[in-house]
Amino acid sequence: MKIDCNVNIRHLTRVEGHGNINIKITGGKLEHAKWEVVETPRFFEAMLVGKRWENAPWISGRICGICSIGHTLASIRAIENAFGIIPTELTSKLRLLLKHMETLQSHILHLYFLSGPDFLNAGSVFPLIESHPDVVLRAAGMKLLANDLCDCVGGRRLHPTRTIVGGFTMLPEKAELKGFKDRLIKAKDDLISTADLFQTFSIPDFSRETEFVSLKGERNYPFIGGDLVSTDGVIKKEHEYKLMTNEHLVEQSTSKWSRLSRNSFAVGALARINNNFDLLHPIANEIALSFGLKPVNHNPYMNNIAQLVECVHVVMESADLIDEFLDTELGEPKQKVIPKSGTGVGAVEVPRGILYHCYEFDDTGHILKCDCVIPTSQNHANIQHDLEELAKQYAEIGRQDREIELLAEMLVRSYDPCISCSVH
Amino acid sequence: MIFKVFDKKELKKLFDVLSSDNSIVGPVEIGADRNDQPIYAFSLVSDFNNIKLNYSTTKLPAKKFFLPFKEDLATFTIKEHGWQKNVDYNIDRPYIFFGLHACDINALNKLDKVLMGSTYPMPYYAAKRKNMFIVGIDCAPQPYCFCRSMGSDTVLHGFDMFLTDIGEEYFAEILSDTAYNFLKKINTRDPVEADHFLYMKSVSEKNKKFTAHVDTTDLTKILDMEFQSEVWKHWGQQCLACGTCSNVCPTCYCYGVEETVDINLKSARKTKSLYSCNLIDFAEVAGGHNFRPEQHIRLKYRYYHKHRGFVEAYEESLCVGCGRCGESCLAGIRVPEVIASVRRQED
Amino acid sequence: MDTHLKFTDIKTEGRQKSHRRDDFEAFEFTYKSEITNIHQLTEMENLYRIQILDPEERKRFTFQPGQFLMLELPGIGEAPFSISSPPSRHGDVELCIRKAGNLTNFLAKISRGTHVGIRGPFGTNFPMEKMHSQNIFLIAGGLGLAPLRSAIAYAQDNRSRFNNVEIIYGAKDPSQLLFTYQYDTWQADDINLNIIVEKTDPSWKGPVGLITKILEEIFSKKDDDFFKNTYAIVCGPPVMFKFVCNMLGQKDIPMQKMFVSLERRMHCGMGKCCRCNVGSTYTCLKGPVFDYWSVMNLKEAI
Amino acid sequence: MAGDKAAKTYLGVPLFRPKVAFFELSSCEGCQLQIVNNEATLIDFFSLVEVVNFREAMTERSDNYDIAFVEGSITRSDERERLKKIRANAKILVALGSCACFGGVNQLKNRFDQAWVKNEVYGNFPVETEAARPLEDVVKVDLNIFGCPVKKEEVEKIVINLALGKAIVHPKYPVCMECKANENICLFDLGEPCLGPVTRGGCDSWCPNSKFGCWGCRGPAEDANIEQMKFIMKEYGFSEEVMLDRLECFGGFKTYAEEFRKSLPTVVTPSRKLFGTPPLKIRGGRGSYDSGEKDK
Ligand SMILES: Cc1cc2nc3c(=O)[nH]c(=O)nc-3n(C[C@H](O)[C@H](O)[C@H](O)COP(=O)(O)OP(=O)(O)OC[C@H]3O[C@@H](n4cnc5c(N)ncnc54)[C@H](O)[C@@H]3O)c2cc1C
Ligand code: SF4
Ligand code: SF4
Ligand code: SF4
Repeated sequence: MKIDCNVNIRHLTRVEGHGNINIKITGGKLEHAKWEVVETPRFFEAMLVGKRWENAPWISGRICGICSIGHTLASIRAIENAFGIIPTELTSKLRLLLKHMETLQSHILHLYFLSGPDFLNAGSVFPLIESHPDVVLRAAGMKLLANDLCDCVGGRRLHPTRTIVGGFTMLPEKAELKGFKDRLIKAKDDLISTADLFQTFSIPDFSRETEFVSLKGERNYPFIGGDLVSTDGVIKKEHEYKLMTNEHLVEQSTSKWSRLSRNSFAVGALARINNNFDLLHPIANEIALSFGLKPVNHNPYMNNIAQLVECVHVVMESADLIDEFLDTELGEPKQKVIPKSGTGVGAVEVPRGILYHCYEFDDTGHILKCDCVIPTSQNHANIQHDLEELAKQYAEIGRQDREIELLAEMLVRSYDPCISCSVH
Repeated sequence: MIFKVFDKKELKKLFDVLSSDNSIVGPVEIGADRNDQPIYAFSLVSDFNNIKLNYSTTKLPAKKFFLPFKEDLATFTIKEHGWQKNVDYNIDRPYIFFGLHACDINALNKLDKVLMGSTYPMPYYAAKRKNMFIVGIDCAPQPYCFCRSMGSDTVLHGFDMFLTDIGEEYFAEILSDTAYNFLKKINTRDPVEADHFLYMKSVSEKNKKFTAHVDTTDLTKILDMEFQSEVWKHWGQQCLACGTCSNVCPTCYCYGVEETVDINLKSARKTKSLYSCNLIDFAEVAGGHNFRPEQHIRLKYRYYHKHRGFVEAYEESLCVGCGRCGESCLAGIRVPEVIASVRRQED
Repeated sequence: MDTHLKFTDIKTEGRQKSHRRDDFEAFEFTYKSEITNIHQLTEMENLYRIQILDPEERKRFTFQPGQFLMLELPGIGEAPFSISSPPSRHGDVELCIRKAGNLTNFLAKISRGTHVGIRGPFGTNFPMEKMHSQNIFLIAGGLGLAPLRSAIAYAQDNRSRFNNVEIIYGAKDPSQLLFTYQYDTWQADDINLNIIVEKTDPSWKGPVGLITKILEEIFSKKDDDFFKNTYAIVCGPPVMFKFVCNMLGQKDIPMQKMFVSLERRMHCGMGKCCRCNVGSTYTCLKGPVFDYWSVMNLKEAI
Repeated sequence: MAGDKAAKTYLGVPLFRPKVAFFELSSCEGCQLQIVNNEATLIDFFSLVEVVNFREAMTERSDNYDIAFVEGSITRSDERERLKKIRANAKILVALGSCACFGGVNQLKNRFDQAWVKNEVYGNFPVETEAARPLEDVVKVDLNIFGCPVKKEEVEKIVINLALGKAIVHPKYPVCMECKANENICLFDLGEPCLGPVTRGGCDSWCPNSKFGCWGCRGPAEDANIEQMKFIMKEYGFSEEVMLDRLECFGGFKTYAEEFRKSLPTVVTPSRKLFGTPPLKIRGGRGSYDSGEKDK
């Protein structure tokens, strides 16, 4: 059957930021499929020019409300790299714990509130409050745990107040952290129930070969700093990030696009798992396999599952981190910062993929040049190509408008794009 | 008054006796300031070694234990038609205050006058006040202390036991039979003349160390005379209207009450929060009229209340001279300087 | 000996029956009451009739003209209001309330039968007994008529004990006049009623101008002896009573024989919160009714 | 949220259950997120209001609403138009968060010439942008909710008050008041700068509670004593630039910050080595970059 199809979505809902989807199929032939980013740019890279180093983490955290912790940490790492500061082990562990909780809260938000309703045939989480109260409560419970732990370690759940260059303004109370252990154990059970729920969903069967880029773990599953790696075998150092991202501008988007070995690549949970599968916590690993997720998986919808797997991983690792913290003799929470001239890069895996901050400083610690590369902008090109392929495949087998529209929406949501961030 | 003397080593024993069954509040070190001077606070303690009895002054007074910054006066259960008011004075146990200075005990005595004495005694305060046992301790005057000018360098009542360091031993004044009974648990002896001498020597040495003074002669009159004085404008211009002085003051008790409905609409509460007369809307009434629209008028009012109004009502000032407000005021507005300027004393 | 300190319990149940000023339990004790009627007086003001529910408590609740009570609606607010009804009617009071903020606006929306809490009565009163066998001027501006109404009722009930009773009442415009329906009954009890409005409208037949204008007229009709035996109560905005009291002063009425009612912010009504302090005098304890001499001695009172 | 629940009452008075919509202009969407971050009270919260438009959380949309919560500042002409439409539909327009109230961090780019800003980030690529502005520069705002991010407790209280018809009043006093009640050690004692003495309270001294000095995200307290604040900063040894950074960070102190920036000397630092720059003057603090070199 030859179909005509016209999908025109302005300001896609249940994603962070503003993006449009346009698909036109005439007589079973794809005319165009377009992913447009229409978010207004905010020019953080210009804002920071001329400011002292101290401003950077505080201001650039405002690039995104969902991954403000990731931005703050990337910014801090870039500055510390520029100034030659090596964080103490305690600082690194606490930062990782904080990072994990952001990952958990963001993934849960995405799985249950943003992409979840698609699988449950609902327009939003609100009707689910009545139809699936247990599901909503479970999600709320896990989100609350993640948020509370962020408050405890970072000062608050978004735009953290305790994370500074050189360490933390103050450390959490041991007794308080200890209280979170039980909640983490419970969250593990909740995640297993979540996995059971997702087993009942039908994940669209669609694949398109692409390249996946992420940090490369050495001994641990990577989140903060390290080498950069791709499934096509590229390996680069952190400070060579530009060679990994190759940002360029395209007409249909206010966000920049990226490419590496092919004309696009993907970052995010699926990319991380594709590159670091063996470093996952055994329980996370097991869950991945139960969904048939193993490297290299090219189904973008599987990013949802990858996020679920990561939730398990971060929850398990957080419990260990708390144990280690409890056994540590606490010293000074922060080191002294002495600014010097130079350039520093900080790469951090945020929920949606790899994030880079890079600053150039003069000798008094004033920012001369600032560059931030956001995961979603690295994904835009890949989303575009996926969308084209999806439309083409489904046009051929003669799916209807509404069906294609829904699959297209779900595709974009699978990437969990954070658009306002990508257009910072 | 009954006196006892005991060896300093016995103090830990006394602490242990007291703490075995009771909650103890005492001065502890909570950090160091930018000049590496320790910062002290009153806090719950269970280990004698954490108590710093030679502390200077805590940043905040012990006020939070008997006049909390925020406290529910009542909660309401809202029913379909009507409501039920539930009152709780928010006390659960007695507290032992271990190591209060004379000024802080005097502050309690002054609060007693307003909050317990006159008409309508306030049960929220009274209940906590009646459930405290106070072990006072002598202190070393700090550069900002002007308690001697305010007559608060010694304290005559309002505590259970007061300790003065006389070298190897403590000289204890005992005011309550509870204190007397507690002291039976440790080794004490009756003082002899030599102890009296040591006590008086320690007092006179302490007196020599005061450096800050406030001249209170005829102060009530002078404040009245100088009501329109330009010096208030000078201080008012510096004041940040931040309320810090009231919050760190051991005798400031002004408050505001707010009623709020909980988000489930099934309950509501009436909450009291300590306020400050230096805050811009302290004397604002419905419709927006403000009886003290300018900062210098509000600042003046604070001095007026403490050094004139309270004297008129109780024949003593509402300031104990602990110097906390001046030390915490970022604008550096200090009582001795303000009063001196009102008196036109230049130095 | 037991080393455990004995816990001194202060009963936390609000006192159920009695109500004494030196009793801990009096502090947060509210009389549970019902709004039995609401009467709209003007666009901005309503008259609320409030009855204490418990008959015993109702009997025991007595007050004097000039005193106020604290009216509480849970979660909405609590505020002071002068009692506007005759003191002979104990725990069944009337409050004339102007819409001014959270509590008062919400009150305007509730219906008969709603339960409210009242505490009090608080504050000083107009010393009506001292005024016996004298002339009295009852001078009100705007909402000031609310507390005065209680004094008027007292004068009605004890008419034989006063000589000349003169009400002088000024309002912004005729539509803002309060208690219009009662003017006849006042006059019937041989109380002179003089009303003046600042802005007139077609319905208005009386004098137009500030309250001082009508005062001058009245003063000119009285001989000097009259003022020797006269008390005055002045309620209204501070500017008004400043002018009025000065005029009365010129007629040699001693300051101790003029009474004014001050309004301040109040959060407790019991001399604790400090919000109502004038200088450092608690308006809620030493006031709201002060003689004019005391007011003159209070810094920043007017 | 769909479904007309029976109208709620409080003490017999029927409550207003407003239809609310959430919109965002240029922002991080963190303030909206704060509202969803209400896990514990979310269900109660959403029973007080009827959400008809919340792009970040739901697919359904409607233009029939009483209250519009608008997050973000205006940086493009289409945003201006959108905002005007929202204004026309809404009975109450609420500026949610510091971006909407003051321009937020976005207005930091207003320090520069907008052409330079575009070039710095996008080179020759055409993008549209204008100086970041708060909502009230374009439409009438009925209510401001300050903060970057907004405090969820405060938003909740505001919504309860809207439903009850109670007035919404912000604290007029500065952050110090709450900071002291939270028993914090003053950051100045610890040798850290803080804008708490001049910043509007209501955040429960969020940042100082974490030993992190206030940056003034809620704008000035009523009658804030900025002159004295400058003096204090100096006395405690902080450069004017430290004060300026905080004053201009969120846009709440715009007028003071602009004055202050003008009063500071212009300092020339060595031009950049790695990247070329157009002619650019940054007044105040550090850094006026002369363009000259383009050795990229
Ligand atoms: C002794 C006395 C007698 C009064 N008698 C009357 C009367 O008979 N009729 C009448 O309509 N009004 C009277 N008022 C004024 C009345 O108390 C205020 O209009 C009322 O407090 C407004 O409350 P609200 O919650 O509606 O206003 P809001 O402005 O929302 O009040 C907020 C809070 O501020 C306090 N507050 C604000 N304004 C005042 C004020 N002027 N006085 C005291 N507290 C204030 C209240 O405690 C309240 O909790 C009297 C005030 C006093 C002091
Ligand atoms: S006197 Fe000092 S502490 Fe008190 S309000 Fe003014 S600035 Fe704040
Ligand atoms: S830390 Fe900041 S907010 Fe707190 S008291 Fe000090 S100056 Fe004020
Ligand atoms: S302390 Fe200051 S910067 Fe922090 S939330 Fe409060 S107002 Fe904003």
